[in-house]
Amino acid sequence: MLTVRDLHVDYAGVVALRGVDLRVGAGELVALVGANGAGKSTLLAAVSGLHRPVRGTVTFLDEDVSGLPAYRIARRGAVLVPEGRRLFGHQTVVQNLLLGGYHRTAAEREAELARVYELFPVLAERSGQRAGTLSGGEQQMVALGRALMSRPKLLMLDEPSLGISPKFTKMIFEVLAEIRRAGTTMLLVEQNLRAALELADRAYVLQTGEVVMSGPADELAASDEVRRSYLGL
Amino acid sequence: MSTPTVLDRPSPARLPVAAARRLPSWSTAVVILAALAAYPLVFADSAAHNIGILALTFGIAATGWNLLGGYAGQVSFGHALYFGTGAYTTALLVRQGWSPWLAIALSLPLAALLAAAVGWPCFRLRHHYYSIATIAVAEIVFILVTNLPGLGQANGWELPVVEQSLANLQFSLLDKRPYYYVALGFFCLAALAVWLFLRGRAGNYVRAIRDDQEAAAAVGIDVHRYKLAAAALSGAVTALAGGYYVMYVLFVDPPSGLGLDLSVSFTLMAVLGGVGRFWGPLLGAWVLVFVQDVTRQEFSGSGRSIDLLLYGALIVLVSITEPGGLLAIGQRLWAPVARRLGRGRNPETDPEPAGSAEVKP
Amino acid sequence: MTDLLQSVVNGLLIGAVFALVAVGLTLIYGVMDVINFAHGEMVMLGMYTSFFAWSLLGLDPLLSIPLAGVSIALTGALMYFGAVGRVLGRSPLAQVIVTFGLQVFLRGLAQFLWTPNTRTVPRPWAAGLRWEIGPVVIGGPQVIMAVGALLATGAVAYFMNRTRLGGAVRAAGEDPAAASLMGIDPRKMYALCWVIAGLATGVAGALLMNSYSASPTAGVSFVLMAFVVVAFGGFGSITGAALAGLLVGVAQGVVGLYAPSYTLAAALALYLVVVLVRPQGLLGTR
Amino acid sequence: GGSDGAGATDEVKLAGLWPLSGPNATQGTDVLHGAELAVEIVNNDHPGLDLPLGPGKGLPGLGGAPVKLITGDTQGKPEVGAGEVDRLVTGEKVAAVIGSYQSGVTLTASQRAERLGVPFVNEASSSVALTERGLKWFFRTGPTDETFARSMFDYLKARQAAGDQIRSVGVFHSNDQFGNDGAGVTEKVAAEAGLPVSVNVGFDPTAADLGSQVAQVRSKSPDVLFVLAYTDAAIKLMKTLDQLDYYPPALLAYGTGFADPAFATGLGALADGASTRAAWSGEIAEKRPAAKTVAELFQQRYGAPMTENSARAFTAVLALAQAIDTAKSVEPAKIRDALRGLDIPGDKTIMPWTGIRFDDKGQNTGAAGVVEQMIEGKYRVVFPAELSSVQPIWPMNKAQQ
Amino acid sequence: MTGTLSKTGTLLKIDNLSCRFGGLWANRDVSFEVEPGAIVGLIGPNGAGKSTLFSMVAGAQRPTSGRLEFDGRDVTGWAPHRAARAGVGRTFQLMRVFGSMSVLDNLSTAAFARHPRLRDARRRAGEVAELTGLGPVLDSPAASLTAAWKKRLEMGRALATEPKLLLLDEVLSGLTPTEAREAVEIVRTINRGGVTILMVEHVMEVIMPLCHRVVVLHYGQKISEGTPEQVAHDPTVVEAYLGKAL
Ligand SMILES: Nc1ncnc2c1ncn2[C@@H]1O[C@H](COP(=O)(O)OP(=O)(O)OP(=O)(O)O)[C@@H](O)[C@H]1O
Ligand SMILES: Nc1ncnc2c1ncn2[C@@H]1O[C@H](COP(=O)(O)OP(=O)(O)OP(=O)(O)O)[C@@H](O)[C@H]1O
Ligand SMILES: [Mg+2]
Ligand SMILES: [Mg+2]
Repeated sequence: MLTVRDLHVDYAGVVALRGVDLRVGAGELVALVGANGAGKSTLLAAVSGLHRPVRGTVTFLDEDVSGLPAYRIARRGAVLVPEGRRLFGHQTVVQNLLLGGYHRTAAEREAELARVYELFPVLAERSGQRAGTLSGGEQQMVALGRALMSRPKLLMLDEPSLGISPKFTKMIFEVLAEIRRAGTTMLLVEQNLRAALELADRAYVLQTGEVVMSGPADELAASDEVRRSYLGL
Repeated sequence: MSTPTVLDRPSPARLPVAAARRLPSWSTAVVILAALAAYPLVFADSAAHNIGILALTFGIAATGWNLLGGYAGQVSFGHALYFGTGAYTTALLVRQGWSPWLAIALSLPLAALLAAAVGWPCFRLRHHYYSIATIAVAEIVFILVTNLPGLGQANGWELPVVEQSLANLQFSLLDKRPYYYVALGFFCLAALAVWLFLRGRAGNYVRAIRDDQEAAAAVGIDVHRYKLAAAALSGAVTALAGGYYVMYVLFVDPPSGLGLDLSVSFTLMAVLGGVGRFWGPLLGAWVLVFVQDVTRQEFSGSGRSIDLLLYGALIVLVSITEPGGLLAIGQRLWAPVARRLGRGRNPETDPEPAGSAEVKP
Repeated sequence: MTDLLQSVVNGLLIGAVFALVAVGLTLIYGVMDVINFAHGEMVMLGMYTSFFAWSLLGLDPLLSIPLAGVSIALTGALMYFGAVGRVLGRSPLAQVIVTFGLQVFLRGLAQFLWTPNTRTVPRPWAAGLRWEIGPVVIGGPQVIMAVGALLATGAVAYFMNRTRLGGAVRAAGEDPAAASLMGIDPRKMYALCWVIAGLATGVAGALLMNSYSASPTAGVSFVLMAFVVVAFGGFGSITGAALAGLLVGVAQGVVGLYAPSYTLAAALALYLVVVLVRPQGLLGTR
Repeated sequence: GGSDGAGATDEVKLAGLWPLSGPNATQGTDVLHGAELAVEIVNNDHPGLDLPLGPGKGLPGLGGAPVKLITGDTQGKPEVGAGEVDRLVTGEKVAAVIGSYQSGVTLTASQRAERLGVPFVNEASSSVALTERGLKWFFRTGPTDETFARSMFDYLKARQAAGDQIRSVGVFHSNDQFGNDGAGVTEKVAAEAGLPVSVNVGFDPTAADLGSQVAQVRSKSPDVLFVLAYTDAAIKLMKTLDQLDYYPPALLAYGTGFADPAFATGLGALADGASTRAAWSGEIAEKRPAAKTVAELFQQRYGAPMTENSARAFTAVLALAQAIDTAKSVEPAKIRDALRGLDIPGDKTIMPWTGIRFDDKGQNTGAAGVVEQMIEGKYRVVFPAELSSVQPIWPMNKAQQ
Repeated sequence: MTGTLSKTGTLLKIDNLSCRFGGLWANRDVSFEVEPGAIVGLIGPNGAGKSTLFSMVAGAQRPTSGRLEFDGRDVTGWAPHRAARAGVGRTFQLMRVFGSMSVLDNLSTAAFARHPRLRDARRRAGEVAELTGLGPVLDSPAASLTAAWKKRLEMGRALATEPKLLLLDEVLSGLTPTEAREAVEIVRTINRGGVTILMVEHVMEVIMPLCHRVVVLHYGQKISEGTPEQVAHDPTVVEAYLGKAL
C-alpha cells in the first residue's frame, strides 16, 4: 500500500533522513521505533506531504505521491495524526470531527460521526465543548477520531500516547487494535515500545535517519540489540 | 554528564548557524563609523549631505524603535510620540531662548518618563493589542496638540533663525557638513546607549521577554520592569532624533512631529534594514530616505505619484524577497566573498527561528 | 436634547459603516494574523469602482454593489497571490510591512490612474430619501449604508461561523498544517479569506459612495477607525467589530456635539479605557 | 517681451514648489499649470497679448534669456517644502522661488529662502501671518484672508442694506493652519463689523463624518456660515447639509475646496447656493481681453478651464519675471530690490485687482477679492456690485429648488 | 492569611489550595508538603490539575483560595519572577524556550537571576550545561532543537536560576526507556546537589524508582499520597489513573 524508497530529507541543509526504504502492506500495522531525533516524525511528515523530501520516492496505492502537497495526499487516503495532536482549539469537538471528513458527503460524514462516537462515547458528551479546553487524553481521542472521519486507507500515528495517563494509554491501544481489526492499515510511531511491538505485525528501527533493523515485531522485540538499546533491559 | 543517548545522531552543533544574534563587535562598529565619517567628504553636494543628515537622524529614531520593537518585541506604532516629545520640548525651550543643547538634553528624560508612563498601562496588552493601543495613545496626543492652545496647535511652530554656531546648532545651508557631523555624533551617542543596554543582563532579559514572556518571568525576570526600562531608553533615543530634527528643519507641527506616518516609518526603517539587528535601522533609514528623496525628485514633478508607486512597490519587493531585511541580503551576498577572504564568520546572520516547513501565518 | 438624540442616531448610523469597513480587516486578522495596512486602500478602490460604474454606466451606487464587491474580491485575491501570500510563515512584522508597501503602492496607483481629483456621485438614489422622526432627521444614505453594513456584516459572520467552508477557512487559520492533513488546501483558504474580505470591503466601498467621495486618500478617514474598532471588538471577532463600531460611532457623535475637534480622540480614549480593563477586547478570545 | 537682442544669454531658473502628490495634488497641479503657462508666455512671442513680457521672446533685460521653471514636490508637508528650497537653491542654483499653495508649507519654505537669501514669491497662501514675520525676501502677490474677509463682510453689509436679516455669523473650519488662521481673521473682522460669532467649529480634515459638527452649527443657527475647508470636506459638508436638510441663510467659503472644479462637478445641483471669495473669476476674465486670451490658452493647453489657483500662480510668475527683467540680473539681491519697486497696473494683470505693488512687509496692496455664488452649476460674481451681473440668492436654499 | 509559619522541616507547604476557571475547579482544597531534599512525584489523569498546581506554586496562576508557604515565607499570590527569585524553578509542559536565542544565552539569561554580571552568568550557564548534557547544542538556536533537547533545556534553564525547589512538568515523556533512564540519572544528580524536586510524570517506570513520595490528584482533588508502592496499590488510584495495578 505504501512504499518508501531511498528517502532523503533535510532541514535547512541538516540531514534528517538518509536513504530510508520502507513498505507497508495492505491491512498491516507497522511500527516505527527509534531514539529521539532518529527521524521518525520526519518520515511521517515526508510521507504525508508536510515536508518535502530532497530525494527518493513515496508511492501510495501504486501512485507516486512524493512532493505532492499534504492536502492532496490526505485526500488520497493517507492520513496523519500528528505529533502534539494539532486540534483546532477554537472550534468545538464536533466541528473538529466534521473537518476530518471535510471531503466526504454530508451523509457519509453523519455515518462516520456515529461510528466515532461509538468508539469514543465521551466525545458525544463533549461534542459542543471547545477542543482547546479538553484534557490531554480527550484531545488525543478527538485527534484520532478526526483522522478516522475520512475513513483513511492508511492511518499514520505519531506518538499517540505521549503525555497520556496510563489508563488512557491502554484505552488508546485497545482502540487501535479495534481499528485494525476493521481493516485499516496503520503506521505507528511510539515510544511506548513494548505496547507498540506487542500490537504491530512488523517494525522498523530508525537510527540517525537510517533504517538499521526491520522485521516481524515479535522478533525485533526479542532481539538483544533492541532490548539493550531501546528497552533498557 | 552523559549525552542524551547511546546512539549516534546528527550532531546538533551542525544545526543552522547561530540564531543568537550577537551584538556587533568593536571592529564592525569602527568600520561603519569610519565609512559614515567619510561619506560627506566623498559625496560633496548639498543634496547628498541632506540625505545623510536625515538618514542619521531617522536612523537614531529607528534604532530607538528597534530597541523596544525589535529586541524587546513590543511593536509600537506610536513612537512619533517620543520623537514629538523631543521636537516639541526643544522647540518650546529654544523659542524661549534656551540653548538647543540644553533643550534637547532636557527632552530626553522627559521622553523616557513619558514612555514609561504610556508603557505602564499599555504593557498589559499583548501583540497587536499593544500595537494598536500605541497608535491610539499617539493619536490622542496628536489631536490634543493640534487643538489645545499653547503648543502651536495645527499651525505648528517656527523656530527663530539665529547666528550660525555650534552653540546655537544652526549652520550654513550652503555647506551642511556641520549638520551632518553633529548628527553623526548624536547617532554614536544613541548607538552607544543602546549597545550598553543590550550588552549585559538587560539585553538578555528583553530578548527573553520577546521570545516568551511567561518563561521569562519563570526565570526571575521582572517582565514589566524591563519592558518599562526598554521603553524609557527607546523613548529617550527617539526623542534625541526629534530634538535634532527640529533644529535642522526649524519647524514642527503635529504631522511632522507626531504623525502616524512618522511612527510607521520608524518601524519600516527598522524592518527594512533588519529588525532586531543592531545596524539594521540605520541601513533601513538610509535606504528609505534615499529612495524617498530620489523618487520624489525624479518622478513627482508630473503630479501623478509615480514616486509613491515606485516606493510602495519597492517596499513590497524587499519584504517579499528577504524578510530578514536588507542586512540579511547584504550578508548573503557578502558571505561568499568573506569566505574567500578567509573570514567566514558571520556575526549577525540569523535566519528566522526555524519554523515548520508548512505555511503558517 | 434634540441635538443629543440626533447625534446618537448619527453615531449609530456611521458606527455601522465603521463596523462594515472593519469586517474585512478583522477577517484577515482572525484567519491570517496579519494587520492589513492596505485595507483603507481596498475601501478606496471599492469606492472608485462604484464611482466609475455610475459615471460610465450610469449605475446607482446601490446597483454597483455586486460589481464593487466582485472587483475588490479580485483585488484581494491579487494582493494575496502577488504579495501577502509570498511572505506567509515569516515574521508577522514582515507581513505587516508588505501590506504597508501595498498601501503606498495602491494609493500611488490610484493617483496615477485617476488623478488626485475627488470624485462624487452627486445625487444617488438614496439621497432622495429622508425620514423625520420627531425632531430627528435621518438621511437616506445614512440609513442605507447602515442597513447594508449590518446585512453584509451578518452575512460574513454567518459564512465564517456556520458554514462548512467557513469552518475550513478558520481551521486553516488556526493551524494550516493540521488543516492540510484534513485534505484542506490552506493556501486556497487564505486566498478565499482575502476574497471574502475584499468582497465585504468592496460592498462597503459601494455603500460609502452614497455619501462620500472617492479619492486616492479616501481610505484614510476610515481605516484608523477600523483598526481601533477591530482591536476594540477583539481581533478576529466579527460580532465584536460590529458592536465596537456602533459604540465608537455613538461616542464620536455625542462628543462631536460638545467638542467637535475631539471626536476621534474620544473614540480612541474610549477604546483605550475598555481595552485596558479587558485586554482581549470586547469579544476577543486571545 | 523684448526682441531677440544681442545673442541668447543663459536661461533664468526659477523654482516652483507645490503639492504635486498627496491629498492636495489636484490643486498643486492646477497651480503648476498656471505657472507653466506664464513661463510659456514669457518665453514665446505673443504679439497681441497686453501683459508684461507677453510680446517677444524671453526676458529682454537679460538679452532675451528664457525662463525655466524647475518644480519640486512638497507633498503638502512643511518640512519637505523647506528641504526642497535647499535643494533647488543650492543644487539647481535657482534665482528665486515660487510657492507653495498651503500656508503651512509656504511658512517653512519661505523661512528657508530667507536663510539662503533668495526671493520667495507666494501665489496663493492667504494666511495673514505670513507677511507679519518681518522677512526680507518674502513677497505675496495674492490677497490675504483679511482682505478676503473684509470683502465678504462688505458684501454682508450690502445685503443688510438690501433687507436681509443678519444677526450672527458662524465659522466652520478645517483644523489646520489655513483653517485656524482664517477662523481667527473672520472673528476679528466680524468683531469690527459688530456681528457676533455665535458658533465656531473646527473639524478634523480627515474625519469620516461631519454630522455632529453640522448638528452643532444647526443648534446655534447662525445667519451666515463662514467655511474654511479643502475639497473633500467641502463636499462632505454640502452633502451633510442636504441630508440633515439644514441650510444656513448664507454660506460663505474661503475658496480652496469650494474653488476646486471637483466641487461643482461632484455635487451637481447640491452645490448651488454656496458662495465663496475669489481672487479671480472666469466671468471677469470674459470682460478683459488679456485675461480672456490667457484663459483660452489655458483651456487649449490643459483641456480644462483656468481656475483661481492657476490664475494666481500665473500672475505671481509673471510678476516675478517682470521684476527679474527690470533687475537685468539673476542676482538675488537685485531681484529683491526690483520686486520692491515693482509697479504693475491692474489692467496689465488678469486679476480683478488694482495692480501689483508690494508694501514693506512684502504684501501686494493691490490685491482684492470678489464674492461669487454658485448658481445653476456656475460661479457667478455677486459682489462687488459693479463687477456682478446677477443678483445673489438669499437664503441659499432657494438656489436648491 | 495569618497563621504561624511552618517549621523548618518543610520547604513547600500547600495549604487548602484551590483554583477555579469559570465553573471548573482545576484544583480544589489541595494540601500537602514537600520536605527539603525530597523528590516528590505528582501524578493523576489528564486534566487532573497537575500543571495548574505547578503554575500556582510558581506564581504564574493566582490561587482562588488557599495558601502557599515556601521556605518559611507566605508566597501566596506572588508574581512569578518573585517566586523564581525566592527559589522556585519550573519547566513548562509545552516547552517554552527562548527560541531566537542560543542555548547558552537561554541558560545565562536564567543565571542572571543570581549572577548580575555577564561573566558570572556565563560561567554558571556552562556548569548547568555540563550537568544536563547540553554541551553539544550550546550554540544552536533554541528554536531548532528537537523536543527532547528542548525539554532538557527547560530543565537546564530552571536549574540555572539556582532554585531550592525544581518543578518538572513531564520533562521525561517521549523518551525511549533507555533515554528515560539516563534522564532519571540527571534528575538524581540534581537532587543530590541539594535541589528539592516536585515532578509530574505519566510514565510509572520513571516515577516508581525515582520518587520518595507520590501525590495523586484526580478532578483537582488529592485522592492519595504515599510512597510509590503504597500509591500504586491504592485501589482509587488504580481505578482513576493506572487502569490496572502495576
Ligand atoms: N524544524 C526542524 N528544524 C531543524 N531540524 C529539525 C527540525 N525538526 C527536526 N529536525 C531534525 O531532524 C532530526 C529528526 O527529527 P524527528 O523529529 O524526525 O525525530 P523523531 O525520531 O521524531 O524524534 P522524537 O522521538 O523526539 O519525536 C533531528 O535530528 C532534528 O534535529
Ligand atoms: N487557563 C485555563 N482556562 C480554563 N481552563 C483551564 C485553564 N488551564 C487549565 N484549565 C483546565 O483545568 C484543568 C486542569 O488542567 P491541567 O493542565 O492542570 O491538567 P494536568 O493535570 O496538567 O493534565 P495533563 O496531564 O493532561 O497535563 C483542565 O480541565 C483544563 O482544561
Ligand atoms: Mg517525533
Ligand atoms: Mg499538565
